[in-house]
Amino acid sequence: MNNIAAMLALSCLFFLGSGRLRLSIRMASFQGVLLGILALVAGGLKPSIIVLAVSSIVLKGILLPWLLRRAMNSTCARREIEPFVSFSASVLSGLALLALAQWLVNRTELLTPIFSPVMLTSAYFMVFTGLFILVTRKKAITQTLGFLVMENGVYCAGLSLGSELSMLIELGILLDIFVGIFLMGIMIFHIDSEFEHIDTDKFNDLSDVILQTGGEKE
Amino acid sequence: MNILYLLPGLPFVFGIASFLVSAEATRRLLLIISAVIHLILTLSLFMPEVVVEPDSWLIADALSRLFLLCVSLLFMALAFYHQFSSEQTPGNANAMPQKMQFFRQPEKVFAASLQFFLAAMSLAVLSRHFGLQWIGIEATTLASTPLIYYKRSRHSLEAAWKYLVICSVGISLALLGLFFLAMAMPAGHHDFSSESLSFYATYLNPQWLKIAFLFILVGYGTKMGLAPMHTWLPDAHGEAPALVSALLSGALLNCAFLGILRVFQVIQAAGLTIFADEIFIVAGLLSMATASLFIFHQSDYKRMLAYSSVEHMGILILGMGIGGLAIFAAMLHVVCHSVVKAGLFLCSGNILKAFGSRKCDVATDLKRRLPVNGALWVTGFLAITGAPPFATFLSEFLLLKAALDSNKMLVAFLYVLLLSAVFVGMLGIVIKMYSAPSQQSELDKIAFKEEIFTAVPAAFLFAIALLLTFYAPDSFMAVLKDATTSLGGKTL
Amino acid sequence: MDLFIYAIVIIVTGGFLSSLSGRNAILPSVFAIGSNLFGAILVFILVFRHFAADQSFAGNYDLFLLSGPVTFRIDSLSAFFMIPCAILAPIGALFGRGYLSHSKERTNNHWFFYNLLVASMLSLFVAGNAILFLISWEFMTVAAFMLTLHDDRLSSSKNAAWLFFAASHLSTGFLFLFFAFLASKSGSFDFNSFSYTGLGSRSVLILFLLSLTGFGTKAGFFPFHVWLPEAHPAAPSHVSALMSGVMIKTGIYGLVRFWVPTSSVSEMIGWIFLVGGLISGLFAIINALACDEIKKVLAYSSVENAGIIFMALGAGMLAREWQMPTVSAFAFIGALLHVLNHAIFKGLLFMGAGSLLFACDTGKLDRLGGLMKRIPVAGTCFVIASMAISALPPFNGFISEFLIFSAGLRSIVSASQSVAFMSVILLCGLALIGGLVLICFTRIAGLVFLGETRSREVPEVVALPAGMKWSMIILALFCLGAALASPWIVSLSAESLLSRLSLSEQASELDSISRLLLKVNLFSLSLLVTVMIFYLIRKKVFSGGDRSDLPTWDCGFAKPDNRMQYSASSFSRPALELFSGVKAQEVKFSEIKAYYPVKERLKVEQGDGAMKYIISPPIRWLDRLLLPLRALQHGRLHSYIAYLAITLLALLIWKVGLS
Amino acid sequence: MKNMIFMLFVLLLAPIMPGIINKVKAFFAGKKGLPVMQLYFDIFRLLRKKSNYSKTTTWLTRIAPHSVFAATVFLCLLIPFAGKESVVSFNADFILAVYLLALVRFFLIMAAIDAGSSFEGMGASREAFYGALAEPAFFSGLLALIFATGNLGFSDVFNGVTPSLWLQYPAPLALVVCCWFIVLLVENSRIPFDDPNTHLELTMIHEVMILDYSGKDLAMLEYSAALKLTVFASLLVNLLLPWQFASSLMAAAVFTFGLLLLAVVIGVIESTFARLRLIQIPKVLLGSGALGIIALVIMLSGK
Repeated sequence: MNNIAAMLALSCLFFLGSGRLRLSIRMASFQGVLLGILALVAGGLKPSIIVLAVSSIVLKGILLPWLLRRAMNSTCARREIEPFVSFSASVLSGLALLALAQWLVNRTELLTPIFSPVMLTSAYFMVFTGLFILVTRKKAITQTLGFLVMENGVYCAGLSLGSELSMLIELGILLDIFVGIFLMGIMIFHIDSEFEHIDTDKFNDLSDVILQTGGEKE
Repeated sequence: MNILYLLPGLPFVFGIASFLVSAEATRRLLLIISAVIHLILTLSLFMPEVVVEPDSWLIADALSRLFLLCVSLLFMALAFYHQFSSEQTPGNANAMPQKMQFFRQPEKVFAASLQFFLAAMSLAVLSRHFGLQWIGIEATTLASTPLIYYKRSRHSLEAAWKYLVICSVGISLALLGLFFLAMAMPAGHHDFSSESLSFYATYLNPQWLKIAFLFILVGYGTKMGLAPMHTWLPDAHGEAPALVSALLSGALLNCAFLGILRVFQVIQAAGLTIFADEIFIVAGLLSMATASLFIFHQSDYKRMLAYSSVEHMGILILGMGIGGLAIFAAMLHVVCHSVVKAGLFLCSGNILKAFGSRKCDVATDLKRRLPVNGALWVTGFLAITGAPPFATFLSEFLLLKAALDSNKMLVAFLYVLLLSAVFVGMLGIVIKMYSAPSQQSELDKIAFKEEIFTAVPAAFLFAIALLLTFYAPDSFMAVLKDATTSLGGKTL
Repeated sequence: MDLFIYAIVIIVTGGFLSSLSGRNAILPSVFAIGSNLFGAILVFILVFRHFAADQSFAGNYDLFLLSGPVTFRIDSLSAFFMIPCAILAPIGALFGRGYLSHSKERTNNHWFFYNLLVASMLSLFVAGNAILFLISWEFMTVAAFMLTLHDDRLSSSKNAAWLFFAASHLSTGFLFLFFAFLASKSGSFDFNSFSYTGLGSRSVLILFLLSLTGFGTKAGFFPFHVWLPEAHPAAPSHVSALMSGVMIKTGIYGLVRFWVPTSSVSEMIGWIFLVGGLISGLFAIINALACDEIKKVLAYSSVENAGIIFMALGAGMLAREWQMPTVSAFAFIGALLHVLNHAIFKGLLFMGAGSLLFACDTGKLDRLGGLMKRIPVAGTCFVIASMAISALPPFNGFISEFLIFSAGLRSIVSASQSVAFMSVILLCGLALIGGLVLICFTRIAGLVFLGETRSREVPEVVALPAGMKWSMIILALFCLGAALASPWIVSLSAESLLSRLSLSEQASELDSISRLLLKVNLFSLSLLVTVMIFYLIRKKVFSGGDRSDLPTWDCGFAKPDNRMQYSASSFSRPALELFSGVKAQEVKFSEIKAYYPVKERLKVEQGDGAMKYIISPPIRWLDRLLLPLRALQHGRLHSYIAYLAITLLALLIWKVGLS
Repeated sequence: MKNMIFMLFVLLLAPIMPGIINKVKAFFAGKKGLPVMQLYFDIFRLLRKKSNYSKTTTWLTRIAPHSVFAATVFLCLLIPFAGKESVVSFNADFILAVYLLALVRFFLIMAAIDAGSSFEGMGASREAFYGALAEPAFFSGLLALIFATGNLGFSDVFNGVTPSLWLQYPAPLALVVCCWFIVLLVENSRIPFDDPNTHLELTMIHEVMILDYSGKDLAMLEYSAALKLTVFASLLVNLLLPWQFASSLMAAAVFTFGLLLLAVVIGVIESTFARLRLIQIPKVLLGSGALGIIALVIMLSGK
């Protein structure tokens, strides 16, 4: 189990350092599969767990990456990820985020023994990485990926804390996330056709900045 | 089978039906039918004879009933508004990518999404289980994104994208919070609801509870539009069609607020009220300050309304933080704000339709060009800024009194200051729009005609806000008071 | 008490009827005049019965709101303050009917808001509960705001409306704090339950400052008066009359009700009223001298009169504190009578100014002149009102100022250091203000109505409708009538009023006041009669051979021109030079550098010193400080998510990391 | 009755005051000068003449002389003359007196503006301004007197001014006299504030305001001006000659002597002083107001 956690963390670091979209999508799908396996390992071979794990693998490991890949192919986006922060700097920040995650786990572990602390660390790390990607990557598609990573992290945290909501709820959550990312995928198409780029950095028509200062009320 | 399941269930079914129906008129009729049934069901919950036992999923306690009433009332008004108004069909609907066939019929998607939206909000409001509530709230995001994107313009796309991404991120943080909340439960406890957690509050782990609360506050706070997580709100409210903005502002924000309240109930039962109060007060004042900052010099009247929503969410949270009578005030304010803000958005829709512009500099001289909507616009402005005799005044004034009751002088002072700042900021815009422009404009030559029927729903909503000051039905008061006590507040 | 409810219902119904009466030209104003007249008569009966029945008539009337029952309660203060409203409302409606007869716009909504304004002011005076008070207060503000927006094609009118409403609402904010504090202390919103006992003097002082800001803004207390000179000129004249005559009195009413009767820190409050009133009065009258628009002058003069009332109230409180009940009684009665008198003559003045605007469409003093021959009724009434406001006998302004002056003179008899200080401020201040008022009103009355018109082309003058004339004549008669009735008013109402202001004065003292007023009235009335007799005898008997077809002597100048007359700006120049620091005048003039004269323009802009130096610098500073913060909403999704992450992190560190 | 006779006496005496002043001025200039009774002659001559009015004027021009005349005469009812008792007296009659003066000023100003000439307007402007400053100065002196005597009416106050009061407060009362003397000079447009002999120079205040009057109107105005001077002089005389006399004849004689003496003093001052620059006048007036307040302060500190 700790191995899976480590692999998840590593995949995140990889994510941060990679400059290729295709690779990143593959990494996300890898995470999805890992999470499915993790669910099995953590929960045992109960039927409900199996349903959950399988649907997680199908949705996160196969369906979503497929959708994103299609979006990537059909848009005229460049295949490179365009970051605000360079890749090496991203990896370094990733390490810092890892440290932060560890610090948080240490503090919370004092409260109650956690089912799997390493797991929680990597869960936090995934959430942070997701946020980091959302903040620093320009393309809409990378942002979607960031969101996916973050969601994976949340899911992972749920697993690592051993909290079991009922299966229906878990399924509902999965479905919601799926629809969310599905919607994002659809919108990427629209963005592409509308703006001829999916660069959300240029996506700032709606703002409240007033350029001239000291304008007095008439 | 519980009656409560009908509330989210029926609109869901109607939504699917809307997809299947091809005639626009039928879809509108479906919308009204669904709204009427929903309202009847909701009102029946207010009858003292109707007792609905909660099961493990859904509940109809005072809080849910209060928030459900907002949703249902608003939806009713909107359905009628939709019946009478004809939003322009998006011009470039045909330019959609070939692969996404169903998106090429925006009317269909719109009608269906509206129904789904209602279903999702009902679910979010009625859920007893935290997880189910989360699903409901996330579903509202998903159902409303197509609504925001209804116009198919670049700006609406941008707004919808931002809305979707920011809210999804926020909500996943809330999910993380929910996991932490589950961590706080003693082992073997399975009933993951506010009610049961409050009951066993002493067995909960306070540290986990705190962390969970922070995550949930940030998560749902994003959805609710608390500063500085409010950033999606002006864009989405500005770009969406009027009735969607009305729903977003009047009903959706409340759902997220309810999400926070449910956790707050647990926090209170666990004796961590002070911990939460500090955060609430800071968040409330910060939201109000942010809103007032952006309302000044605002050039877009729909964005102005959006920022006003941020302000009012701030007031609600501030009320929770002050506690005591302020909680009663906040509960009253939920209802008042919902109806008034929705009415204002509907009114703004009429103005937008007449002028074709959201700029305050263009949409001027409402006094003569659109006398009915102009009068409504000013009325709504007064109502939303808490001018007597609207019920918003009562709630804001009671909140102030509560702040002074609990000796929070500085908070009270800042609160009044910010309220006044927002008022002054909005006033400038409203005067500009209501009165004649200083220079002759080309619009002078156009004859404006207004459809009275589209103004009726807004007038109806304002009338509710006015009526509440002078008369509140007993069952409503009872629910209001129960809701207040369930949050540990004092009633009048 | 039922009478009051009927009056309100009648007035509001009248408003609704006129707003519903469609395009009919006559009906709306008929409804307005009728309802206001009926309402006013009911109010008069109520007031009279209240005072005559010696307070036993005070009644309660409960209404239920969501916040609980609220009470209408009439006491002597409410009754007294309702009188100006009841006088001005019907007369203003009569005037307004004529005044608006030229406007192309429909007047339905105008009358609706007019009646709403009247009704809300009446109910404000009678509200016995904070919630009801605030509701009436806001109704009043909204109605006045809508009325101010009447001429909304002018940007000045819009600015004025904005400034008015913004200032009013800010002041309401302070009142919110004030009432909420008192309510939270007493646990009830009822005025009767409010008290300052048990509060430290510091918090009482803070409360006082809150309410001074709140009420003072309405009452035009320096430096919160800035909205007044903008808003009053913008409104139609009969509305200005009502705003100036009654609405600013609501602020005074609030301060009188909540602070004058109290005995805690009343010495401090007395000094603030006295000195603040003096500053307001002087500041306003100097600005009035500098203004070149007639309604602006009148607006400043309202601030000045409010200042006089505050001075009298302050002196009364100080005297009460120093155990000089007679002095205090004089000051209080003087202040209250001045409230009434000011409403009458200022109403008349605004109507006179309105006639001017109606007849020749401009209020610029430097363009007008010679209107006495064109609109004699308005001119004569304006001169009478000017005499009244300059406190000249035999008109009503003199009566109230006489009482205030007497209070000052009386106090010095038994003087200690601080009493003498008070009297010097009161008397010399009042005298100086009085002298300046004389300049101000001879200036506007003289230069507008007398001489010849000052513009090159003689403007066309429209004849006044009968309604306007009659309303002015009625008010002019009131100017005299109120003076003559003053002994009776004092003997009827003073005792209950004074006991309401926690001053139980013996009846004999009050008798002496009314006897004194009777003497003064007899004296000045006989003066009036003598002048009349003189004049008639002269006209009938000794006027043979008088010629009146000659030109004014031109001192040998060959080609006299109308523009060579003394103008309004030159008239007040000597006085203004003395006070040049107070007014904020901006002179735009580029110096002529060429050898030969070229065409040049001189532009003098009159601003308000308080606005320029006190109110607007902090606002502008704040604006400049906060505007860059708007960059936070710059439109980039990335930063938006970063805000989210940062908030989460900050909360975690604040609440979990540090604990 | 006695007071009424005193008042009528003063009414008759009034026009002689300017005559004496002019005579003194002529003496200082080394000229023979006009007869002392010149104003009587003028008034009689004017009363026989017709009045001319400009066509610019309105009823204000016509009513102003009557109002001014009546108000000044009524003012005399309030002022204590020889017997230190006035005809009509009540508490705080000062205020009525001051406002009667204001009434006079009001009508003069309005009538001046009514002519529609730049000269009269200028005079009106100055009259209004100096009047506004003289009023507080007069009150400051009055305050000191009221404080010293503890009384509230003209008659009571001047009855209260006794030789012993002068002994008690010598300096303050002297200051009050100075203060009121300055007010007298201003209110009656004398040098150094105004030069009553000039008509067309830019120095004038009072004379220019009545430039367009003629005939009976001018007679009334001239008489009122003289009466006003006499009223102010009487106040000062009553202040300076605090003795009470049992015989009214004696009182009248002393009072008349005082009046005439004061006229001579004014004449001397007019002959020896130069007219002040207009810009200096407000300062002097404010200074005179300060004198009264200083008097009050001295008395307070002595108490």
